[in-house]
Amino acid sequence: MDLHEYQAKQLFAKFGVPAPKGKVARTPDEAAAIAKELGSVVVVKAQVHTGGRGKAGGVKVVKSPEEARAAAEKILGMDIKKHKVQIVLVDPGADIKKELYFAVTNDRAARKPLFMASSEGGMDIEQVNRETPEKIIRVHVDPLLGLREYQVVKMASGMGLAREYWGQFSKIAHNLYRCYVETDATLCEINPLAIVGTESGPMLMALDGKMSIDNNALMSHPDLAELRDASGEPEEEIKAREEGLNYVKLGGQIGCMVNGAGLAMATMDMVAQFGEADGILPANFLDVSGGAGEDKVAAALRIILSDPAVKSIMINIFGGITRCDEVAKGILQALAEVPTDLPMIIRLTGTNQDEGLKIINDANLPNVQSARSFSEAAQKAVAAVKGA
Amino acid sequence: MDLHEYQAKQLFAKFGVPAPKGKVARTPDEAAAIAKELGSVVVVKAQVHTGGRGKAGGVKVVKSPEEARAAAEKILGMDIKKHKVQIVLVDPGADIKKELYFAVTNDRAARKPLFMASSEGGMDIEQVNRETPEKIIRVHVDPLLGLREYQVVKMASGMGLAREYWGQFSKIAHNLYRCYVETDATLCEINPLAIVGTESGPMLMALDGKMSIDNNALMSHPDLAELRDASGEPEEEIKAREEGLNYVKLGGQIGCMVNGAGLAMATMDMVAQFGEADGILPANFLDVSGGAGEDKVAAALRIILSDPAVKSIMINIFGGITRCDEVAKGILQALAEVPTDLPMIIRLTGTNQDEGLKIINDANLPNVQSARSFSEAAQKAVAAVKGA
Amino acid sequence: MAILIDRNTKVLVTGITGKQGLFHTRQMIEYGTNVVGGVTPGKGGEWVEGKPVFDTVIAAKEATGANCAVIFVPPRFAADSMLEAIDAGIEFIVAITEGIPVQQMMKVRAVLDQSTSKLLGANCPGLLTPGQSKVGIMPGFIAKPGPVGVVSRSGTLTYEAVFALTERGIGQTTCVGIGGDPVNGMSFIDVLQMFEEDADTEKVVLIGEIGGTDEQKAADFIKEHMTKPVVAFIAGQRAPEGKTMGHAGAIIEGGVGTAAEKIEKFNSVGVKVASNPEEIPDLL
Amino acid sequence: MAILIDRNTKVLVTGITGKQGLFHTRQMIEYGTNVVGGVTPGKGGEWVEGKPVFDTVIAAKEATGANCAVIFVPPRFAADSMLEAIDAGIEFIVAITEGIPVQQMMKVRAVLDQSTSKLLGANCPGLLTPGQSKVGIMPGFIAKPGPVGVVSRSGTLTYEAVFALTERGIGQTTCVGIGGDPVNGMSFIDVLQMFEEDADTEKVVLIGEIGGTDEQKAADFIKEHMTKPVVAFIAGQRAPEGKTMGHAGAIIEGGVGTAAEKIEKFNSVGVKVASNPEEIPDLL
Repeated sequence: MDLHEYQAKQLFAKFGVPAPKGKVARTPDEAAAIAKELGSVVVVKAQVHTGGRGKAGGVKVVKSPEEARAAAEKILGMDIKKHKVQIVLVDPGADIKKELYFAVTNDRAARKPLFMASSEGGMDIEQVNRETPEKIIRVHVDPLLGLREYQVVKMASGMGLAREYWGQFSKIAHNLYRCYVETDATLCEINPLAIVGTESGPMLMALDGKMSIDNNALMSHPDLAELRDASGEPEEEIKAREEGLNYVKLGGQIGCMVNGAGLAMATMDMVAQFGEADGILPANFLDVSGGAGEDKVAAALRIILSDPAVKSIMINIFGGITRCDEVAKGILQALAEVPTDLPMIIRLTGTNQDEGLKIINDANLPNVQSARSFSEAAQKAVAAVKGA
Repeated sequence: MDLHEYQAKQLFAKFGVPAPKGKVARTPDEAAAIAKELGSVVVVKAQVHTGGRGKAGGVKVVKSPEEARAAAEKILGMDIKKHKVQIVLVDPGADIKKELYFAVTNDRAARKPLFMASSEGGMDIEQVNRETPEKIIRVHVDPLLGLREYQVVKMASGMGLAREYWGQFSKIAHNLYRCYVETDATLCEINPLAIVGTESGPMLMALDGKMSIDNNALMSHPDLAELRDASGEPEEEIKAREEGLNYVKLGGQIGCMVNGAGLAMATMDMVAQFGEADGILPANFLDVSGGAGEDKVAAALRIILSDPAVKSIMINIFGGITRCDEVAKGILQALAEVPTDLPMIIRLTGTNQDEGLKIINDANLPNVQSARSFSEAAQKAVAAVKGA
Repeated sequence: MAILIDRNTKVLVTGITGKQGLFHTRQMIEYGTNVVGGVTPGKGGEWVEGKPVFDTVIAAKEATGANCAVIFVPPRFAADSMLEAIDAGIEFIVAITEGIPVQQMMKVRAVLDQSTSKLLGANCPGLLTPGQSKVGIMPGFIAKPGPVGVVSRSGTLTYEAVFALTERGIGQTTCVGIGGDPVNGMSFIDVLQMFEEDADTEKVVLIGEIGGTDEQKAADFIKEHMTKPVVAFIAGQRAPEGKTMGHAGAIIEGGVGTAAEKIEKFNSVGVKVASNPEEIPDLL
Repeated sequence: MAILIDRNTKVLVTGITGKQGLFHTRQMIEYGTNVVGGVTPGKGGEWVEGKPVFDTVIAAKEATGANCAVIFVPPRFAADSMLEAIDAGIEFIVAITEGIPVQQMMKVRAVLDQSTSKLLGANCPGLLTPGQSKVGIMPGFIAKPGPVGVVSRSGTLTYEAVFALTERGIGQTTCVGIGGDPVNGMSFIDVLQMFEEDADTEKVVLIGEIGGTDEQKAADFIKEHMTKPVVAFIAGQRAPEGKTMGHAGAIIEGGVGTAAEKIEKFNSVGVKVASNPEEIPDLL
C-alpha cells in the first residue's frame, strides 16, 4: 500500500527523521490559511499515488497566502496520470544547500533490506543509476542483525558527505531503518534528503518522502491501514479490497472470476486469444484467491455484475484449497441476491468438483453453461458475447 | 552487579512481569506502616546479596502491622553469611497454588542466552538439577533472533503447565527476555514464579526475583548503575570500584598491586608459596587492570596503605598496555600524598620498563627495593614482613 | 523415483486442528500421504484423524520420526512455525500459508540459509508425487505417474498445467508449486536441478508469471546446466501494468519483468514457450 | 613457520587515531609488524605513522590488501568494529578492547560462526610470533624465536610465562593470548589444534585461570588429539571464593571451576602442571 508524501513524512518525523512541518489542505482556502500560519515562502504539492507530478505542474513554490490559494486552486482537481488531485501538502519553503538521495527497500534477489544513498539527490535516481551507478552506495542489512553503524559510515563516506553531517546522517539512517521495520514497509525513500539552512545552522531534512507498506502486514498495523487513501481509485476496486478480493477493471465485455493470480492472468490471456480478433476482451482481472468461501465468491459475482460493460461471465475455478462445492454455493447465493440473465460459463475443476457441479446442475439455471476445459470455457464465453 | 530482590521485582514489573506490590523499609516503624497499608498478611524479607536467608530466619510471614514491626526488628541488623541486613522488603502475602522456576541467563559454553523452566519451583533448583534434571526444560535463544513463541510453548508444554496459564506465561517469558536484553542482564531468575489466587482469578506472579547486570554494560545504563547497594561491602572495595580497580581484601600482611587478574592471582599464589609456612599471606587481591595510568596506580596504592594489617607491599607490573613509566610516576605520586616507610618491593617489566625503573631509582627512596623476577619479588616481600 | 517426497516421506501437519489443516490432512491421508501426526500448541495429547497431535514440532519429530512438515497455521504464526521446524531439524518444510509479511520471511530465510532444511513456499500449493504422496493442497486426482517434472510459481495454474498433461496421457514424476512470494524458499533453479538429477524425469514443464527475474535466472540455469528438455508457460501477457514499485524497486529489479521479456529470454536459450496451458503437452 | 601471523601478515589497526591505538601501532611497527593502514570513521584520508587511514574496513582492505585487523576502539564501538571486519572478509581479527558487554559478544559470535573469519579476543593481549610480527599489546622484547607454542587466557600472565621461557633460553613459535571474557573468539582448543599442526612447534605451554570449564575441555582435547607435550599453569589457587553466580549459573557451568579441579584434570590426562610460572621451563 502506497502512502502519500505527507503521510510518509509524518511517519518519518514520528521516528525521528526531520521533515518540514507542513499541513494538508483540501480547499484553496485551507491552503491559504496554512501558508499564512507558516509565513513567508511555502511549497504547494499535489498528493497523488503516482510519479511525475512536478512535470505535470503539481508542485508550486509561492510567496504569499494569496499565491498559495491560487496555486492550490490550480492543483486541486488536476488530473495527473489519471489520478485526480484531492489533497495538497503545504510545506514551509526550505533554504536548500545540497540534495542527497536516501532509501531503504526490500531487495528481493538478495532477500535482505537494501539501503541506497547518493550524493545525487533531488533528481531522477533511475537516471543516476543508468549513467553513474557508482554514485549510488548500496548497503545490504542483515535482517537478523539490523543496520550497523559501520554500514552508516560506509554510506556517509562513500557518498562524500561532509563530516559535520555524519552525526545527523547516522541518526536519520537508524531512525529510517526503525521506521521501515516497525511499519513493515517495503520502501522508505527520501528524495531529496536535503541539507537546509535553519536558524540553528544547516541540517539534514527529508523534503520529500515516499513509503509503501507491505499489504500482508496491514492486519498487524491497523493504524497504518487507516492511512489508505482510496479517493482516486474506482469504486469496484475499493469494494473488492474490502471483501479480500484482488480486482482490476479492464474495460472488456467478459467478466472473469478466477481463483489464483496466475490462473486469473492465464484466463485473461485465453479470453483475449479467442476474442481479440472480434474486439472481445476481458472486463476485469479478479482473483478470489486461495480459500475463498461462499461469501467471498458471492461478493465477487456482485462486483462483476455491477459493471454494465459485462456481457458474459466466465468463472474458472481450479479447486485446491478452494472447494468447488463452496464456489457453487457462492454462485447460487449471489445469483439469488443479484438476479441476472447474462450468459455464464462455469468451469469447476479440482477439490470437490463433482459436488460443486451437482449443486450448479441441480439449480437448473437456464443461462448457465458448464465447461470442462479452459479453452472450451473461453470459447463459449466469447461466443456468448458474439451471440448476444 | 547483583540487584536486591526488590530491585529485580521492580524491574520485572516495569517490563510487564507481574510482581507483588511490596515496599522496602529501613526501620521497624516503616515496616509496620507498610504492613498497615497493605492490610492482612504480609511477608517481611531481608534484602542481602547472598543466598540462604530463609534458613537464617531472614524471611517471616506475619499477620499484623505489630507483628511486621517485630519481624523487621529481628531481621534488620541480622548477619546473614557476613552480610548485615539493612533493608527489608514488605510484600503482601500471596495465596500460592503452585510454584514454578523460571530464569534466563547467559550460557557461556553455548554462547547464547538460556531459559530454564521447571514445575519444581520454590525449592533449591540445584537439587532439582542433580536429582531430576529432566524436570528442568532448557531452551537456548538465538541472540540474533530473540525468543520465539514456539520456544515458549516448548517450556510451557515441557513443564506440564496447565493450559489456562499458557497465555500469561507467554507474556511473562517475552517480557522477561526483554528485561534481560534491555538491562544487559546476565541473570533474570524468578523462583518461585507462582500461581496465586487473586480477586480476578488465579494468575502467575514473580514472588521472588534475582537479577545480575553485566558490569561491562553499566556505562550504558546509568539508571541501573545507580541501583548498586554497596552498604554491605568493605569501604576499601567500594573506593576501589570507584577508581576502576578490582580489589578484594583477604586479611594477610603483604599488600599486592598487580596488573591483570591472572597475574594478580599468580602473585597471591606465589606470596603464599613462600610465606604460608610462617603465616605470611597476601593482604589483598588488587588488579589495576589494563591501561592503568598514574592516577589509577596512585589510588591503588592509597587503598593498600589504608589497610593497617599491611606490613610490606609488593608491586608486580608486567607492562603490556600498561606502561611501566606511568606506573612508576603513579607510585611516586601516591607516596608523595601518603608517605609510608613500609618496605616496598617493586617489579616492573615490559613496555617502557627501563624508563619506569629509572624513575623509581632516581627518586632514591630508602624503603624501596626492586626485583627482576617474580619469585625474587615474592621472597623479598615475605622477608620484609619477617624482618619487620 | 521422484523428487522431494515419495510414499515413505513422514509428514507432520502444523495447524492440524485448524479448518484448512484438518480438511487437507484428510485429503492427504486419502491420497496416500504418510501423515504421521500434527502440531497445535495447547492441543498436545489429542488425536485427529487417527494421528497424534503434539504441542511442538520437536516433540512430534521425536515421537514420529517425521522428516517433512507442512504448515497450515495462520499468517501471524507462520514464520514462527517455519523457524520451529528448522530448529527441530525437519529436512523438508512446505509452507502453504498465504499473507506472511516479507520482512518476516527475510528473517526466516536468513535462518534457513544457515540450516540443512529445505523450504518450499510460503504461499504455495505444495507438491505431489503422483501415486505416492501429496503434501499441501494440490488436488490429487489431476495428476498421474509418468516422466514429466512440473515446477510452477503459480498455485492454480500449476493444477491447470498438470491437468492438461494428464488429460493427454502424460504422467508426472513430481509436481512442485514454489509459490510466488517475493522472498521464499526453493527457487525454480533448486527444483530444476533436482529434476535434472532425477533418473525418472525425462522432461520438465516450468510455469512462470510476470514480475521479478526468477524466470530469466531459470533460463540461464537451463542453458548452462540442463540436458533435459524444458517447456515453459508465462502467465500475464495481457496483465494491466502493475502499480509503481517506486524508483528504488526499479533500480534493484533492473526491469519490470513483463511476460514478453521472459518469453523472449526463454526463446533465446532454446526453451519452447506455450501460448496457453493447454498447448504445453503439444510442445513436450 | 608459526601460527596465525608471520612477517607477511598485513595488519590493519582499527581505532588507529586513538591514544592506545596510536601507541601500540608505533610499538607494532617498531617490532616489525607489517602494519598497512588504519581505520577511524571520519578520519579517512589522514595519515598516521606513515600509514593511510580509512573510514571503513572494507575501503582499507580494498586499498591495502589487509588480511588481519586489530581492534583498539572503545568498548561501545568494539562489537560494531568486529562485525565490520567480519563483513569485510578480514581473515583474522584480534580484538584488544576490554569491557564489551557479553550480550553484544553473543551476537558477534553468532555472526562469526557463519563466517570464515577467525577472531582472537576480545579483551585479550593479542599475539606475537617472535622475530616476525606482533599484533596487539604484548611487549615484544620478552619473546624470542624457538620451538614452544604458548597459549593463555590471562593477559599479563602470558608475558610472565613467555618471559620465563626466554630467560631460560627457550624460544617460542607463537605466543597467543586468547583472553578471558565469557564469550569470545578462539578457544584453547582452536589454538592447540594449530600448534599440533604446526611443524615448528615442538612443545606447548598453556596458561589457564580459575572459572569456567575451558581448561577441562582443553585437557580432553589434549588427551584425544595432541601428540606434542603440553605443560600447564593455572592461576588462582589462593583466589577468594567468587561472588555467587546464582543457581542458574551453577547449573549451567556444572561446577565453579576451581584451580584444584583444573589441575587435577590436567594431571589425569598426563599434562604436567607448574606450581608457579617460573617453574614452567623446568617441566618442558
